[in-house]
Amino acid sequence: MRPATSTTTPQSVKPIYAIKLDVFEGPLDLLLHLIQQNEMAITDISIAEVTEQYLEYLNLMELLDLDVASEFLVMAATLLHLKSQIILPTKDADDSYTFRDREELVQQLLEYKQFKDAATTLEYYATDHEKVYGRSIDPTADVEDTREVQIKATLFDLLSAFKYITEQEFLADDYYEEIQEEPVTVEEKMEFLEQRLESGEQIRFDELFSEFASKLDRIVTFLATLELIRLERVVAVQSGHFDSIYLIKRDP
Amino acid sequence: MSDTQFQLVMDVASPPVHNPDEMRSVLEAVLFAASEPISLEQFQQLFDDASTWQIRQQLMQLRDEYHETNRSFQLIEIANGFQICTHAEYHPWIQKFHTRQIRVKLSASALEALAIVAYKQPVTRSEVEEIRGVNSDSVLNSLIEKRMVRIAGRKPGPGRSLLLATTDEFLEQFGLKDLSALPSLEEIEEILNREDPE
Amino acid sequence: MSDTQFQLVMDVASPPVHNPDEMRSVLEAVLFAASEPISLEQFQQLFDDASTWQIRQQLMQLRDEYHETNRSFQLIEIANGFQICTHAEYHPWIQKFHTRQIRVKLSASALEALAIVAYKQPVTRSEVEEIRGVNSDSVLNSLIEKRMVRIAGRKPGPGRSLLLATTDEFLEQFGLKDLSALPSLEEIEEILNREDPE
Repeated sequence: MRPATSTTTPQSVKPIYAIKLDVFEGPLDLLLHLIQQNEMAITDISIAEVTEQYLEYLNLMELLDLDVASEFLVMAATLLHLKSQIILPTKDADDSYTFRDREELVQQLLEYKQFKDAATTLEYYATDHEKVYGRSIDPTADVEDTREVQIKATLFDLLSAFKYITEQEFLADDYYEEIQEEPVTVEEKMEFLEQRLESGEQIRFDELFSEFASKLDRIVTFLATLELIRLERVVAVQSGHFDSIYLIKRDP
Repeated sequence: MSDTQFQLVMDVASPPVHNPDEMRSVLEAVLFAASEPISLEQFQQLFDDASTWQIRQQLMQLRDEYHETNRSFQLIEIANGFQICTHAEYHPWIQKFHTRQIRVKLSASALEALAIVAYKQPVTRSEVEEIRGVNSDSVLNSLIEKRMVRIAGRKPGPGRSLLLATTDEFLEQFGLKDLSALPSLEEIEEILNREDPE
Repeated sequence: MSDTQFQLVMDVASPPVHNPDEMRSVLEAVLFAASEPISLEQFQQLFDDASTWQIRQQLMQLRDEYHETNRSFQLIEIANGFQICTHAEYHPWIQKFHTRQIRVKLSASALEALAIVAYKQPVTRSEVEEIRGVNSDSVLNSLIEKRMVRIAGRKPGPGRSLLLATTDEFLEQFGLKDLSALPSLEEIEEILNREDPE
């Protein structure tokens, strides 16, 4: 976090605020922190006191040029409205329909606190479980090496593949508008790739598409790679999700 | 290990198993050679005609044997399966020896969103957002990417929003046998009071 | 995890070991969690004042215990170190288990073709080929073989090409209730275009 450079920081803002600022997950988290700091019960909040401190925080966040999420501002409006209701008893019922009333805010805080506590508990569980060790063996050891891309495919993989295709289509469309590039055929590219792989070199898939290559070159390279894989002259290997994909020459 | 994985049935010959002792030895060898939890159904595919009940019985005996012979490891139920793990007390020594498998690291906001999904599943994005009081899309996407949360269908009715639920990897990460092993809200209070005496 | 590293971090405090039984338990836990053989000298660094002779003595007792209790695994000396391994007789079972575990292996190109079939079904081979820009026959055949894709009739009109669609196994594999549960293009954007919250 950037240090406060402004000299106009209000005296009422204690330095501890600055340390705590970036850890608030949202307006409810901040509100909960203020309630606990003031040793209030959630069901018995002093709206006036909490609202004042809440606004001080927002003020500080702005002074520090922190990105204040819109949810924080909505909560500020809610608090100010609740405060005004206490000072000026409601005269116009229609006016308040967009705002939560106090009871609703209390319920939301109680529910949020429940899950925040559950999250803390889950963390304890993870920490406990981190102390036990399973067998750390290589699951492929001693089992037949199939040398195929072993993807435990999930819906997420499928979606990624689909998005990739739609982007490729888009790329191809772009290309047809500027055909003045020197032609490289898929066959030539295949030969070039095979030569590189001949030496036993592994090529990282994304490295094939260097940013200096032309769009045409990238498309041709992509098609050549797919063709080599289809013809089973090259195999693409990935050891796990999101790992890099490597191209390896298949044994004849 | 996920039950939704579709498995190819291969004709690999293996010797027949004649009695419970043999079955127990085979179960032990397979458990020992695995680095992930194994479900009863997965074990069942090893034997021609064994019930999951029979398999569980042998696993329970294995567990007792480890206990009685004071082994440093134990058989635990986790993520809808079984796994052999060391006892937690040996953590300081093992830690000296090897850098462990990298576990999924979750930020505080990810943990919060994950807790909501775990307890409210199946749940929509907007329900999570409502409880947290802050937009949770990016944190939920990151949980999906880390395989802690999965898309579990659609909510019936207008909008047909996607429903989110937790994965077996989630259970594994937090050392839970199954979803019913999640602590109840009363237990959470007890746990927090114990860990954080004020 | 083949890349387990032996990283001796000497400043991590571990409780002192007071007697041979404790030492043996620690040795067992460390052996259990390791994926590579461990030498006597490496073990020695775990304890403040143990001779390699004392350590070897405890390892030999461990070896005997495994033997006496008919464990499916054994302690062996290999590559100037010690390691716990399963007995060779269980190899067929372990092999069978792992072979059974081979999941439907979908290559990146298979996933691409499958995504097209899923979203555009019923679809012909040539339509898939057109979108992917490469001949997709073999990848589609392999998807049919893996029962992810089925032949769903013929297209009316000249040619009467075969129409392809997804199967129930496809839905099962991807945890979808039915085809309407497939995320829409907008939802895909939403799920994949995340900004990393960390």
